[in-house]
Amino acid sequence: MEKVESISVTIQKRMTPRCASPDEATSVTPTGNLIPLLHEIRHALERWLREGHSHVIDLHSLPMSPDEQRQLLDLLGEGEVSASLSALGNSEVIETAFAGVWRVTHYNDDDVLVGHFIEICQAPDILKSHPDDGRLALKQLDDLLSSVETTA
Amino acid sequence: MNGPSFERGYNTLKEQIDAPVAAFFSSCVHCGMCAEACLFYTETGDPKYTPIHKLEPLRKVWKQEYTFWGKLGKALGISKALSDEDLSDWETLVYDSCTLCGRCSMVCPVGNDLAYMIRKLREGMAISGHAPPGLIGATKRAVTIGSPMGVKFPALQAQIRHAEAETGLTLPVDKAEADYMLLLSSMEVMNFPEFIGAVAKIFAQAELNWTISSEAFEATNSGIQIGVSDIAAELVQRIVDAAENLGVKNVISPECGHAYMAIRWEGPNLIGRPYNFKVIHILELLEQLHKEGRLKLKDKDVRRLTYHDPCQIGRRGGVLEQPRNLLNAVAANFVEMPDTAGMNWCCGAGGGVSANERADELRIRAFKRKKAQLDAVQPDALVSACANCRIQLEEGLEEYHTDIPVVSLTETIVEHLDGLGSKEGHPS
Amino acid sequence: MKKEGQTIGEVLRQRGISRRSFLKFCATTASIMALPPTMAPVIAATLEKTKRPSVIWLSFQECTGCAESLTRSHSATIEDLIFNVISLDYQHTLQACAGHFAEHIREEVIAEHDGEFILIVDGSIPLKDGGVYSTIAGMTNEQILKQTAAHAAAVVSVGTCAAYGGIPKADPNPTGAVSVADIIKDKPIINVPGCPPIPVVITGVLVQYLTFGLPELDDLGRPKAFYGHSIHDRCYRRPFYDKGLFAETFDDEGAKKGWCLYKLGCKGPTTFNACATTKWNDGTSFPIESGHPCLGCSEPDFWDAGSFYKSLSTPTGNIAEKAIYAAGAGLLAGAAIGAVHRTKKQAAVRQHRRATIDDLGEGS
Amino acid sequence: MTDVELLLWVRGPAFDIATVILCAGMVIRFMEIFMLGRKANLAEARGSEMAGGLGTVFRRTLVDTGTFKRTPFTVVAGWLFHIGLFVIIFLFVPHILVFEGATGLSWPGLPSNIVDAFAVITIVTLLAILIHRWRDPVLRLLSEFNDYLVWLVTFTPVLTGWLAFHRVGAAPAALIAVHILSVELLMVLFPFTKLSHAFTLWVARWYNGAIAGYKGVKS
Repeated sequence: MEKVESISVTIQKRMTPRCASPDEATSVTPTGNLIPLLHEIRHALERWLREGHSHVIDLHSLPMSPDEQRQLLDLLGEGEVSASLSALGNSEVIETAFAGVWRVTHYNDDDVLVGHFIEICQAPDILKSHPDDGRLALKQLDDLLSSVETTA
Repeated sequence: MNGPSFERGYNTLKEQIDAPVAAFFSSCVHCGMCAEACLFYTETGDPKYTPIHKLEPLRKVWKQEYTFWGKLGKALGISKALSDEDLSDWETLVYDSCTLCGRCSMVCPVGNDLAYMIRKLREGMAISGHAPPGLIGATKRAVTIGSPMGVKFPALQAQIRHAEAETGLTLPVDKAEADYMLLLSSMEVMNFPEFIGAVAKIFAQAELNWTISSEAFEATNSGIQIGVSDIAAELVQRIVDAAENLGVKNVISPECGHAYMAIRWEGPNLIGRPYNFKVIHILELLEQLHKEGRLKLKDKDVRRLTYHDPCQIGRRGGVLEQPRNLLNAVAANFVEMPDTAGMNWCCGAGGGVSANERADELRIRAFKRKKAQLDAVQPDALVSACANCRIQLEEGLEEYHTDIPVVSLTETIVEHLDGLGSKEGHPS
Repeated sequence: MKKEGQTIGEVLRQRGISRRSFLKFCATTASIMALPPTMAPVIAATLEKTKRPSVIWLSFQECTGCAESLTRSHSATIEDLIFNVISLDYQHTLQACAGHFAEHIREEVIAEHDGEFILIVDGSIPLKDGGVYSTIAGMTNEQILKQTAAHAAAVVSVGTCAAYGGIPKADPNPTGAVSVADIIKDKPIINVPGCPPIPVVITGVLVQYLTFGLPELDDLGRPKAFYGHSIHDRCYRRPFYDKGLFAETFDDEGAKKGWCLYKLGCKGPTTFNACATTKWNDGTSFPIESGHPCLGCSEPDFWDAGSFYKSLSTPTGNIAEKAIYAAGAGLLAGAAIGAVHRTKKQAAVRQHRRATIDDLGEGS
Repeated sequence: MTDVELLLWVRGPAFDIATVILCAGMVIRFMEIFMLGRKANLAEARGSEMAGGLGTVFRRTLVDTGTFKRTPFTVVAGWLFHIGLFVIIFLFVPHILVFEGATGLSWPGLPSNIVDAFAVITIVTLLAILIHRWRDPVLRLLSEFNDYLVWLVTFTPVLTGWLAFHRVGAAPAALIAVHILSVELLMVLFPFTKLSHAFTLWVARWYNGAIAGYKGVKS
């Protein structure tokens, strides 16, 4: 996890000139929440590996400046898995460059962002199929098979 | 009708309270810092010696007579009126433990001139019969005999003759149209007569046209110490009359603290008119002569000298730089005590305390402050410019077994005067 | 109309709403309630098994802004799901039927779900002149409210009018408007103030109620989950307040740089609502983000709390004028009192008898 | 009475009343002082009254080294809480708005977290001063009901203001209302207690300096 720590140093260097720029009328003072957030992710990852507990961080309730949010995404990057869901509007589930750290983003029907989470787990719950749905699917598959076999 | 009474005292306090007093009492926040400026508090640790506390009777009168809310409080019975008993209780605080040195007035953060107010409070205390017997006696002698110590002109005449014999000079008495009329304190006449000869030598070298009045030679004024302006005015009037009769241009106030306060600052206000002559302190005159080159010194005093500012001459009188200029001219090794000049500590005997036998023990106790100051610089000799201070300094040093000679600044200069033979040995 | 006995889960499945959709709904709702994200599965599990509640929505002296807020400002997506979670059986504006039939439904719900249905109220209730200023089907608002609330499980006062009297109650309150809580004393009341309240807060409160029961309320009856922080605490312009950088006018450099609007009368510090985090119009922005100070609409008497554009800690009167008059009066009074003192002092001077040594007492 | 009603009352009528009492009361106090008069000094002046007076008005803010060494607590604590009060009253933006509303004059304020730090320093210092007043023999002798009352009405606005700033203990509107109310109590009591020293001390210092300055002494 040294990787994250070492990156965090570079962030600060990058942050300063950006926020000091007077031209950026909309620039908002950094909240300083970025580094603690990365630490939280690191600890959660460590705990997940050690104890198997998954963890969810709600970015919505965490005040961060637009700059910081952008930086967070840049830093976490994108990994191998990227899934999109269509359920009451779109949702994206992306594994970050750090295995076990996921970004879950929910949009509504108008593609407006309504939820933004970071999950530290094997895979986010929303990706997994529910056994009840599986049972239903089994039944549907049976029906399908019987109808296919009957036809055949 | 005559004689002291509480009513007269109370009435006098009502007369005394003016805008500054009202501003001072309005501003006091009871911070207690004045206590630390008062040698009677620092040397005893007794909180009752806190300067502002000594003013409680005056504050009561101000509040109950000259503030709307105080009057209301008094009318409603919330606050008690000032009583004769209060004044009696405060007598020792106002007289025995205050030298009117005014050091508290320099320290008060809101700017209260506490000494100004004690002076006013004493007016009411004295006329209500709460002045110390010692001061009453001195005042009576000053009025009836002409001097608080009972010194009459013949006694001075004897000292003049003695000085003439010693110096070979003629000391002019009652010389009309003289430029300068010298006043003396009876303490100088009785305890430090060599001062007269010393002054005569300097004046001779400077070729000063001067005189001594046989009518009014006494500079001290018990009236301002006890706090009876009417009597103080009478004593000042004697000097004014003598000076104006002789037609002198200047009156010289001698090495005595309160005398300078009386004749220089209070005098015109006491008699209700400006003088037709100027009042100059002997140290001011000497410095002026030195500047003009009329006071030539043959050598410098090599001893480690320090200077004790008499409060009424320095802090309360304004003669602060002159003694320092003179000392730097006459002494090779002049050192200042910690807390000096405007912030100097009083010797403990001013403001009539030395005339008040009842306060003797407290006065010697308060001297410890001066002693501590001296211990800090360890001088070979202590120079001052007030006969009253000198007596206290000598007595105090003896009491605390410290062998430091106390000398007059004027006499120190005379010892190093060029052209005239100096007196043998050091005055002690 | 009624789906008697069905759980919410069953209803959702029936309507083709997938489990993932429901999970998503629960996750965003938990996020709005500022609950730990790990609570989302708990909400989901509870709602699944909860019986779908019947809801009666009464509108009194109101502008329909609250209902608009809930139904129109967001397109029919996640918030719309609440209508699947609840069975909205009576709502003037939304229901298809009208007149006697509508009133009949209300009575039916009361009878069938006695003590179980949720009563939502928007609008204040006029009491003056016997409540004639707002009546429905010949009944005054007060009568309808009392009659309906008596059978409800809980009352949700939506909007500042229902919660605190709102604009109808504003000075001079011509109709004698009062809040729901002023009339109903024996039922749990959840206030969801705001003019209008944030739509997702309305749905969030319902979800919270269904999941966890009666929520924890602040001393103004608001669920702490949504009204626990002031606008000021959560405002993105807060750093400017802390640094002492303020917009002085609406078009100065400070305003352009997005500095704090406190000096322009922002009521953020005394206003508790979720605007700064939840935002409005599909999460686009909220008043402060658009450059306008917070009016404090979720607080009682916000309409009468001094000017919208005057800082809330400043005096409302003309202080300079009063100070000048007072000083003038003081000058006159002081001169009079001073003259009395002066006369007294002069009298003392006149009474002064010249002191001599005979007046001093015994000396030594 | 709701919080907002209370807040409106303290911002409205109560603030007006407090202003009137403060202004009229202080003018009366000054008239009471000045109309007692002061005799002209007939002795020949050595220095200037005005120069001495003005000099002391400023100089007396500092204390001589000797006195500082003797009473460091009083000096340091006095300075701390006076500076603290100055910063809080005149450099906190919401307060500047009050002055701006009354006089039209405005000036830049300090960041609120700095003012917050000053408030904490002031609160701690005032508590220390109270304890010192109880324990110091001189202050115990001097202190009367008035002194403790003045302490209380000075301390309360700082404390309530600090609580209102951090919104601790009650609804913000209520906190602000209580804070303003405590300030109004301070304003009302100002002319009748030694709080008035904030105004009269300049006069007192001037007189002190003038009396000394006339004699050519810097006091």
